Amino acid sequence: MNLFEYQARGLLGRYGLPIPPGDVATRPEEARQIAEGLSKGPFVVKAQILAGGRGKGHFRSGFAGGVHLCSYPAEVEEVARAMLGGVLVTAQTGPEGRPVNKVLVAEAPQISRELYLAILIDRGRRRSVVVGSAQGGVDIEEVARESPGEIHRIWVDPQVGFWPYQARTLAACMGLCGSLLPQTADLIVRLYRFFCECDASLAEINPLAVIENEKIAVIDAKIGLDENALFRHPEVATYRNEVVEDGREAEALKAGLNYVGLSGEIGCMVNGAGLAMATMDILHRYGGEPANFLDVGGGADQNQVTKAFGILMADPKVRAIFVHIFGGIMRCDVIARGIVEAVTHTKPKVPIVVRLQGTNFEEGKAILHQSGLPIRTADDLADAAQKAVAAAAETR
Amino acid sequence: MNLFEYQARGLLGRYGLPIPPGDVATRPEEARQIAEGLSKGPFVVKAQILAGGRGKGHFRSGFAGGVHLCSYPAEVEEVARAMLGGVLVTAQTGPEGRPVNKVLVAEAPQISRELYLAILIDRGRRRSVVVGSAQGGVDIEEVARESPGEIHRIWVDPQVGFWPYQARTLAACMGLCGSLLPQTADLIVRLYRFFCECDASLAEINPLAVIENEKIAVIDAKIGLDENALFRHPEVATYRNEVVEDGREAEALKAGLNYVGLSGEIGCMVNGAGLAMATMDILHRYGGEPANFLDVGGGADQNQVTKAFGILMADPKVRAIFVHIFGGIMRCDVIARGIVEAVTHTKPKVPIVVRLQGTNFEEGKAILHQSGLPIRTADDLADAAQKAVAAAAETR
Amino acid sequence: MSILVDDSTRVVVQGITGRAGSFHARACLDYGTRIVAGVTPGRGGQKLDERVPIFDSVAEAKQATGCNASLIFVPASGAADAILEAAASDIDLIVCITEGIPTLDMVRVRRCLEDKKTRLIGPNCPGVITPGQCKIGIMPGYIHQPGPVGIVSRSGTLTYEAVWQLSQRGIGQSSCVGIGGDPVHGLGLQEVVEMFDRDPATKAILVIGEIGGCEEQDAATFWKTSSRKPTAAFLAGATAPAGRRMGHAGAVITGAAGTVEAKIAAFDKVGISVILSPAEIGEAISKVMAAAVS
Amino acid sequence: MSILVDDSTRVVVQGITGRAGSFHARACLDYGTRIVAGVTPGRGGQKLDERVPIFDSVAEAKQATGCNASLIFVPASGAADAILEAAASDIDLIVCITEGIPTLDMVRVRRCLEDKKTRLIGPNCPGVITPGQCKIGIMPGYIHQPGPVGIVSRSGTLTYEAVWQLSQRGIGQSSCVGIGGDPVHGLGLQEVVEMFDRDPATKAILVIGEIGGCEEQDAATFWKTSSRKPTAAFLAGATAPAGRRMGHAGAVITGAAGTVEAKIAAFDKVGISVILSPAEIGEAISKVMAAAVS
Repeated sequence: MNLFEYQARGLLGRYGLPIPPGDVATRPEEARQIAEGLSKGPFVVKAQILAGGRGKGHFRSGFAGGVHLCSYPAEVEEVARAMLGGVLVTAQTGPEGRPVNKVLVAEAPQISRELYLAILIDRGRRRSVVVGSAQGGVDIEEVARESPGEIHRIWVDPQVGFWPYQARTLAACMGLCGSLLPQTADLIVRLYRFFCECDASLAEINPLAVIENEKIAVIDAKIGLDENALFRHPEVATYRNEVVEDGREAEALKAGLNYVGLSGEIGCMVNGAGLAMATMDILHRYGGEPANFLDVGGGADQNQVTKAFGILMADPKVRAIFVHIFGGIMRCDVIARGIVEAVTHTKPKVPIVVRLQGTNFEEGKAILHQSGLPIRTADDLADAAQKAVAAAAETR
Repeated sequence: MNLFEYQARGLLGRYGLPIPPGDVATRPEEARQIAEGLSKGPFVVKAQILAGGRGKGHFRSGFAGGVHLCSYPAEVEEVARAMLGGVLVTAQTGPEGRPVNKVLVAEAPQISRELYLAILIDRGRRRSVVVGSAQGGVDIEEVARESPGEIHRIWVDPQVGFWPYQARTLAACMGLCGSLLPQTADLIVRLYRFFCECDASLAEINPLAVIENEKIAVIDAKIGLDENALFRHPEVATYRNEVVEDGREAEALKAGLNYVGLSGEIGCMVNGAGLAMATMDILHRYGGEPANFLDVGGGADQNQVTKAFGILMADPKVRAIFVHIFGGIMRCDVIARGIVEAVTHTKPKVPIVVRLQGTNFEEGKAILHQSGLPIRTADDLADAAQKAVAAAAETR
Repeated sequence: MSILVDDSTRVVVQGITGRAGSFHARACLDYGTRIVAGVTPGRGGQKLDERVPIFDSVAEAKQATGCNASLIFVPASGAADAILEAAASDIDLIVCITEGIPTLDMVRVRRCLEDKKTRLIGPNCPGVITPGQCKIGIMPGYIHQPGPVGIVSRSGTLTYEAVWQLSQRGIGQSSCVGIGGDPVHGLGLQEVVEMFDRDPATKAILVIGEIGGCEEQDAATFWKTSSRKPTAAFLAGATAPAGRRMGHAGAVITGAAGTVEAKIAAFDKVGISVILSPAEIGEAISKVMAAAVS
Repeated sequence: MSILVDDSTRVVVQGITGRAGSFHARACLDYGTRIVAGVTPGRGGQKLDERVPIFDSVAEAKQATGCNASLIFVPASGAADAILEAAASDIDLIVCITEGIPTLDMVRVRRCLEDKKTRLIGPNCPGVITPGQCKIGIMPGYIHQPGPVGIVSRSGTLTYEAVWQLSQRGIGQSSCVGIGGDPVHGLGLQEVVEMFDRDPATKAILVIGEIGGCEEQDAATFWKTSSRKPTAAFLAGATAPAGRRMGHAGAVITGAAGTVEAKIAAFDKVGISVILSPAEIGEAISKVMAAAVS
């Protein structure tokens, strides 16, 4: 679960990381008030979306940039007005962009140096790794490619923990000395404590900056939390409701389904993430484009199948529905009954292609055929995918 | 730092350990009100002192027992009145007893089984150890001596931590099964978390009891906290002010001196704990009895020496003062000047014996002699101790 | 012959009284697996279906039944503890089905297992099966048949599809191992491939990978330096969108290794044929086996 | 000859810019100790008294100066970290003077050191001295003189008293080690006794113990099974009341093993003469040495 910048600031602030003062606004007047309450300008106004590249992005309205520097509170209000309610398109959002419902208003200190700091899980080494670089505020992937020596890593043995001396070593590698060295080491230790205590999957500070009077400060932070660990963090689990930008995803979340909206026209419903990806892959091979990724999981019941249908059909892009179930624990006859019920109730206007395989698949197919509903079935995967692509083409 | 039972209950309650409801009272009426607020009797009233053996103790007033079972709130008030303001003498308090300023009033559930549980540091193995026994509510040292097989221990590797399965293993060794097994394991896990997070040195629950409806509950708890770690626990550091029962110890604490009041007549002031103990030992050899243990530490200054003098002289038992300093970091001339100043200002009515040895001891002795004050000096330790014992005898 | 499990494997089911635990314990028993014990703390002394004795702990279960493998259905919040409990009793093989275990729990678990000989499969996996002998997991047993192909997979239902395609063509499996989809898990692709390589009953290997991580590349490194059996691979997620990842930190550690393209390139380098359509898995295995024979 | 330190020992002082750190670094330098570096994070590049270079980390200090011992004056809240920093740089000997380190910090530190060859003395100790060669600690150097007696002690000023009594009688010391009074610390009585036993320059051993713990008993166990040098022991706290904390956290009586009586009994069993008065330490050592010669 990725957090908005303003949420990340709130969490890191609790751990005592130095962050320029500011707050989040949902109305332009509020943005101005926040700026008026800050001790000094200039101010920065940042559109709150869950995607990077905001600075170089543009709004559908034509307004350029999701990050603006302002000298006066009145200017803050003006910029906030241009952003709020708009849709921001960046290199990472895709052409559909993301709606901007909140802006962050904060003090914009004078920056003399930009650094990079992150903590994440290294899957290969099976432990967390603290990453630092003197090259911050830029595309860190490029730094990693072009000058790998500029990226410094400390892997943390979970049994030993991360000690301040390691933080000082990293800070020194990041080119810090004098009073900035212990300051930054303290910041890294706090970030690591946050990472562990909150079960983060990613904590990235870019840039980490040296500002006026040789102080270190968090200028932008990207935080991902481990969804599997939310059960032990009720205080951050509430962020969940705020971070879902896509309405369909919110619906799916409520139904306990794993859904990611995409831009194609074939609505997919599959059990298992690997099979769901393979299904998308094969649709592609035959010239189709999935409208979504939807994994109903290994133990989905009739009720979830019905809800999944509802979500697929509510998507105006969808021109055909492809149900692909390999029955293991999940019996195909149960799935077939769920499909029949869902189709009977919701009377979809697009063709439906179903492939059932595995446990009780014969019985499942029989139920579909006996229902008399306009459901197309297929036995093998290639056949099913071709039928789904053809069905979507029909209704175009 | 040992905590009162009511403080221990408060801390353990924060960690979710099951504790019969109750509260602490400083007035008899308050005790009654607490009992009235509890859902059911019988009630237990327990004198709050920092020593064991309360049940079998007696008050100076003649009232017997520091722990009483009561059936009605009125009885609770009566018992609390007999205890509050009294002095409770138990096998562990010494004949002088301890003042009772607070009583705990709590529900007294029906107990069907008494168990023992503790966590402490095993110095020899250099790790914490979780100890459990089916034999609770009794002198656990006796159990350890008589039937060592009844004491079960799990040493915790600090790098691996303490896991619930280990708690279940211990609970099973304590003879628990059925729903009591996971309940008790959960309690042990919480106690361990408390132990680590609060830097405890001892967490002892005796008895841990099986009460009505097969529930597990903490009936009495003794908690010691690591004084060295209080700096990182500001919330419990405030308990410190409440736990000092002895006025002289409170004074010493304020002055940053390590003081323990004893019952003899020779006031001692020594630098270093080992030397202080050796000084007490040698006084004993020559028939003297120390009035206290007072370690002024390795880096005490003139000011602390003056304060230490003040504390020694405020003790009416003291019939002679013995200053014993081995100058290492601490220079004997500085100490001598501190002594001269203190004696000049406070004009003690008891003889003073001083042994200075180590750094600048010649100069220190010269300062004492030149002061013209009635200070007796000695060169070697035996001579000094004999002089101190003799001095105390003079004034008897 | 097979890897990891066979008809002598004696299994304890941790969390046997839960809904999933009892359901799958019965399914494994029906398949012929020797489920010799169950564990649910506080339920010691009871029995499942009057045939499988239940204990309060793995230690007691092992002492009483000599179990040497564990199948875990304990809920996510207690699963790491359950794994360590089994490891503390020196159970040889732990198969953890539980999904949703926090990643940092698994980081600690893996670190603890470094000092042990216990092998872990999963979590969040379908388990392991040696057709006709022993099924420790949640896969539908009937789609499998004994034979020469060793399957190792990061996926669940996609593996069933692959097994189905093989069995339809009359190609049986030596063992099938679903290693699980979580970022930090037990046995890796490479380790299972090495086991198949050493197993005389395995004549060909099918690898089912997916986007993310770099286990496929690790396996490729192994092939580079060792003689090997006929192998085919399918990699899911070629068309998955690059994800909603926000930071760049992941790429700093693994670079582009997580993409299907990078994985295909690594396999190409060592001459492993990558199957392009998930519908052609059975056919591809037939081909590599036929090529090896000729 | 000596144990632990000699005139080739190269010392870095961690926390050299603090009040105690700079004071004692100078005192050690004056004694002749080779203080080759200091460490204070953020003060790298400066010098102490224009002679001792200061670094940001132990790693840098070691690389630049080849230091092989560390003397720590870092405040209690950061002392565990300082010890681990020195250990991570594979410093051979760490002497930690800091008092007031939380016990659970030391539990973690000792666990980490198990995997290392680094030796720790302290914390909350006076340090170690080899008279005439090297002083790494806060003891007054001038009271010592080179000679045949190895001293190991759990106490501070009481050790100075013992040294004083020896030097007054013209009996010098091979090395003196104050192991510190905290419940969990580095080298134990027994380990230092073993070192003295192996050191050819040490002809007799003086042990200064106190109430609490069971290190004296451990040392007694060693003597039981090994040949040994003339040894005398003094044990402080015979008259300390039970169960009251007497300053050293280690001096809490934790059971029968902690009492002076129990320790005396253990020493008696292996024939070690226990000195009954702290005024007779010098005399007692003279006697055991004379007895050994005759």
